[in-house]
Amino acid sequence: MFESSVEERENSLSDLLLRTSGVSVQRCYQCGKCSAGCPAASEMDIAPSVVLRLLQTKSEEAERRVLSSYAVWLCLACQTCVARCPMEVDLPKAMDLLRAESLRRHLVHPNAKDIVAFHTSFIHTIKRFGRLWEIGLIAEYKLRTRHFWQDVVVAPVMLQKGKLSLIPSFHKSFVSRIFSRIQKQKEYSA
Amino acid sequence: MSRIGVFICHCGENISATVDCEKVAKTVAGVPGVAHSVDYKYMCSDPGQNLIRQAIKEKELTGVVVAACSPRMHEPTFRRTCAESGLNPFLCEMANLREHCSWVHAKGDATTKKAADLVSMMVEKVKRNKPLFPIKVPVTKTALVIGGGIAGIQAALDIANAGQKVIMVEHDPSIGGHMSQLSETFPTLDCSQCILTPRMVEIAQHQNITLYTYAEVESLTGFIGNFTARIRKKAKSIDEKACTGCGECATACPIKKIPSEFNARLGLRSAIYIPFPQAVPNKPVIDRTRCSYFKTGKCKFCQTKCPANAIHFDQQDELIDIEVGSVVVATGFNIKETSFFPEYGYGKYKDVLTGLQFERLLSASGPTLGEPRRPSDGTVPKKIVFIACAGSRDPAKGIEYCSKICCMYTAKHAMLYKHKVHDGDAYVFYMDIRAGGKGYDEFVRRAIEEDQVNYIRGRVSRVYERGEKLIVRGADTLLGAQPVEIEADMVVLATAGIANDGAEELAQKLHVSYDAHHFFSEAHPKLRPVETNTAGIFLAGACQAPKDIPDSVGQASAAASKVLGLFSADELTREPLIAVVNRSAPPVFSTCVGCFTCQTACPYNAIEREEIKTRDGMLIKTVAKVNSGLCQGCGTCVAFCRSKSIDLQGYSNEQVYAEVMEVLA
Amino acid sequence: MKIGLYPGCSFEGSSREYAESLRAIAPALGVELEEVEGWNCCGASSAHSLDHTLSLALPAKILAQAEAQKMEELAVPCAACFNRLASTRTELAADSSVRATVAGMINMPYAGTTAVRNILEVLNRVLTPDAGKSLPKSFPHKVACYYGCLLVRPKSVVHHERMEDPMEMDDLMKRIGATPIDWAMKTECCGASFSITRTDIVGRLGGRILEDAAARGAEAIIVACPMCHSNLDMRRKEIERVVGKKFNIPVLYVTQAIGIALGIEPKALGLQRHFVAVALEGKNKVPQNAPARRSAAVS
Amino acid sequence: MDSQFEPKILAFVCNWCTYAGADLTGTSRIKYATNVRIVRFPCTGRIDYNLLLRAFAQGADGIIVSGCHPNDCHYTSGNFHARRRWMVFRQMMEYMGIDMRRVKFSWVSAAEGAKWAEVVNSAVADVRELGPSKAFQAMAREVA
Repeated sequence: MFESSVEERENSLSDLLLRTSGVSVQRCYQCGKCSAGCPAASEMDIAPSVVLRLLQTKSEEAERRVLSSYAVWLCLACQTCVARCPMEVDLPKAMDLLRAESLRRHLVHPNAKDIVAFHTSFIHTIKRFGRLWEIGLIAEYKLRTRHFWQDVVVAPVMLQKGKLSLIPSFHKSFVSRIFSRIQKQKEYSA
Repeated sequence: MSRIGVFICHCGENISATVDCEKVAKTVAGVPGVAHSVDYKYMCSDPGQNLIRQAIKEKELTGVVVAACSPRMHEPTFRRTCAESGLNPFLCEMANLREHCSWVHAKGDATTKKAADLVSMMVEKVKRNKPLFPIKVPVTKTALVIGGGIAGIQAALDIANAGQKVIMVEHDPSIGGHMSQLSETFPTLDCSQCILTPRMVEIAQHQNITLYTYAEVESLTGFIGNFTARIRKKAKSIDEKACTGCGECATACPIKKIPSEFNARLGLRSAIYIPFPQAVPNKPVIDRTRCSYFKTGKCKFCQTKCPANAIHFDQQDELIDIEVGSVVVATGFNIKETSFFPEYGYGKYKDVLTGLQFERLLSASGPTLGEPRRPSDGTVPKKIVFIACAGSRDPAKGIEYCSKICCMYTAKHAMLYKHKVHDGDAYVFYMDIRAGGKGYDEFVRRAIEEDQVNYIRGRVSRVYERGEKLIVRGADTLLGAQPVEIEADMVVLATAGIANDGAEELAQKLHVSYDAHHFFSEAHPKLRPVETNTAGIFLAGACQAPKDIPDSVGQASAAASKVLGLFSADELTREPLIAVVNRSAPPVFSTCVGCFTCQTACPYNAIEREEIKTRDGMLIKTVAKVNSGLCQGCGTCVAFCRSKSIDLQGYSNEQVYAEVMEVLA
Repeated sequence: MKIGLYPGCSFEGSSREYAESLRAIAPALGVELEEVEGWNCCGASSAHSLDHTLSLALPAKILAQAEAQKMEELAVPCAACFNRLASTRTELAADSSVRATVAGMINMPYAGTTAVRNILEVLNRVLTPDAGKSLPKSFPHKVACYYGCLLVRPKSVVHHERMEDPMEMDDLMKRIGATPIDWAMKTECCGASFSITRTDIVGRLGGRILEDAAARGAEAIIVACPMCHSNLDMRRKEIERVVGKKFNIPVLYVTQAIGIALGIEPKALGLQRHFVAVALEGKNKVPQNAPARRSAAVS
Repeated sequence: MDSQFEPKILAFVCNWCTYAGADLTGTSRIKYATNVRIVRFPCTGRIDYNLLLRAFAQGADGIIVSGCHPNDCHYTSGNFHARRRWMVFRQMMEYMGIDMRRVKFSWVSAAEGAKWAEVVNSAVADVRELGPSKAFQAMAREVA
């Protein structure tokens, strides 16, 4: 169990959130309505409202707990929490930033590796083809995760029902350029 | 040629430590018009005051300047001193040498120079002071109480029992307000009606109280001690004198499916109805919006059945003008409907109720005779969920404030439910338990410990129907906010307390201020909690903010004591520091050109139109006139006046210009 | 009515029948669809899960292209894409500096002049109540309209005034003679973005939805989102495994339901592509021929 | 060493907030510049801005106008009227060649003794920067 420290830190995650995405975790008064409505809460290691509480403490240890949690990756971005939040704290927006931070600081929760793998594969396919190509995505995902037998049932049926195209609709497009520009800017600002 | 006396006070060392008082006295002695200038250790002491008294007589002073502490400290003292020796008190001014000079500056010439300036400024002012005389306004010793809930009832009885006249105006057909709807009251669980109804009857029978029910305040004019209120008595379509209250008419009425306001829409009433058995007065009214005669021109069943033929369809609204000296506003509050909560079922689930509806279910006089039953199928709920803060403390829904009463009545509801349904389960979802009050927290503990109500700390996210059940999805924030799902038979929302509809309009009629949520504002949140910013108008009960019964009654008695204080004298005396419009000899009469810009500026509607006419009634000109009763002396009108025709006594243009010119000379 | 169209990736793959049915009913409804040229993926949940800038740049590119084609409105059939595009539009409108950066990223001018519309908005406009009257009331089925998350949330982007109980799809269904049921799962999440990674969660969430719909006697679930569809249709086996129950309730795209009502033959609507067989038929089922379509046409 | 310029500053304050606030500055013995002379009004709403003109013409170097905070006005709306009229009047004063940095508009409540001292000191400092107010006086003299 960690002790929440009261000492105020510069550039705590809550400051970062406020600066970059305008989300104020201090507004949260811990009513728990977000956790109550969250469809994934039962799977999470830290409930959404507790994530906010941890950030409120501004303690390094608490933030580490958040960034290395499974919860941030289990957020479905279904927006139910913010839709009903009495204080209108935009949790999904916060979650986006927390995931990015978790990646950046290499704190991704072990169980979340698949999810990260999926997202990365997804983005790669887009980078390569400009559009999503399911087979390409699945293939890369399987390589990354070694879940070779998953979906062996569904895929063939999809094929047969014409829901999977074997050749990507190829748009060697600008998209890869967008990626490189973003990359440049990142290095620049870093 | 004015003869001003100047008296410089050392205030022990307080002034003389940094200001050379002798020097100041000498300097000022040189100012033209100063007939006498001395300094003394303690001007406010008896010997000090005697110096002033003597000088006024011996030197025949026409004005006095006391240079000492802040006028906010001793102005009354020295003005009294002057009055005692025959000098009009308003010919005495103070120069603030202590707070504004000696205490805030170091010893030195600059400080002494400033002191001298401050004194001579006042000398120049006093030269131009005019003798003024306190204004006396008569007081009409009748109080108007708006609202017949517990707060209004308490205030009215206190005033009436002290021997003063009261006129009570209630907008519903009966007095009693929300308290008459309640089952039992926390923290003692005594029956609400049992303690209330005797007082309702007392109101009706009290010789000092005139009661107008089914009536509204149309307008209020005038000022403290001298208001005129216009009351609209809505047509009840009943001759109250003739009516015996037998109730035959209600039984005869064919329109019976109207949701009853008294039963919070859980019961039904007819178009002609007595709101509830203990109503005061116990006479029916016809709801013209529902009555089939008024809608179709046919029916009149009630009239044919009435043994006293007391029913008059042609009755008209009646307008009554009454003179009152003071007003107590006790119009109460209302509650948000469940439709305010889409996530809790849009008010479309029959078994999702408001706290007030649940009160009716618990009340022996209620639609289920005190047995909690589901509106949907009449079964007794075995599992019931109470949701606190339903709407309160919810900025997203536009209500930031805490409604104050919900924590307690929710505990009471859960407790009473357990008393009536022993094998039932009661759950309370709460954020905080705010049980500040005598015996309040003990009460909540009792609910938890003795009656085993399950308190869960967390807000509910959603309520939805599954078959017969209501699924309540919440979280337990004390267990790491783990999700909680309860299959309930009934859900009760502690909906927010809100201002009554029409509160805003009423506030504007009465010229009292109100907050963003349309609750009426007190003059000062701590030190003037029952006054409004309009003299003579006081607040009682939940029209100011959600309140429980003890608080409402307390504030009502406080308001009553304010009224009685006002009525304790036949006349009000007010400082004459008010605005006046100049008058001059014909043919000018006044430099006022009648543009009435001042009227728009005045916060107190104190500026009236006066028509100057010839003897044979020919209109010469219309000019502004200040109502000395209403004017509070802010002087805004003076700054607005384009022709400099309106001026403020005690702070006249002449006076302030003289002060400024003097210091810059 | 001429309107821009952003198909979105799934239109070419997993939700082909959505594309087919939309294109099939469009002429009958007098709608002309102009596709965004060389469109790219909106980034879906992956982009905003990993990289905020990317999650803005990809939709911005699409919107910029639509602007270049002078589209006033852009119809977006996929609820997920709709939400990404709408969010981006809102965020870029709010902050000029972000707007500038993103314009640099996509290397294209962006003004934000093209409005983003979801399929329900578009259909409700062409199937106005009176236009609705002229429609054959020939889809006499009890249906559960499922909106999911992204058509109604968040407030700041979608500004839906009945967020907890939307009605626009229900209204559409009434107009083609269906009876939409009042049910509790209209806007509950189906777990879309975990379709591949956490199929078990999809199973649980999808199960809740199917159970409620079935329990209230719905003959079909109507959706307007490929994610919702693939979860409730393609993932049916997983759902049934998790819940331990069989459901034979089919899941139709709103466009397919309308197609059936218009008497368009099933193949043209891609009904055969579903995992869960669709047995529903239109009343007075018109054989597929031009006059029938024209009679149903509204302009 | 030449003696520094001592500006003449007038303070037009309302009786209920700022005058009482200045009293508090005294009772809490907070020191501030001697240059200010306070003129007491019932309310800032009473202040006729022609008085400012006359004061400048007569040789005032700076003027402070201070009353209750918004919504705290003893007369409910006096300070709003003052503010609103000021907005119009300041343009006219600027037009007449008065440097607006010589006029300080502030809200000081009866509880803000320290704030009053700050207001005065900063006003004195600012006006000292600007030096004596000559131009307008000259002009005024011509007109007269």
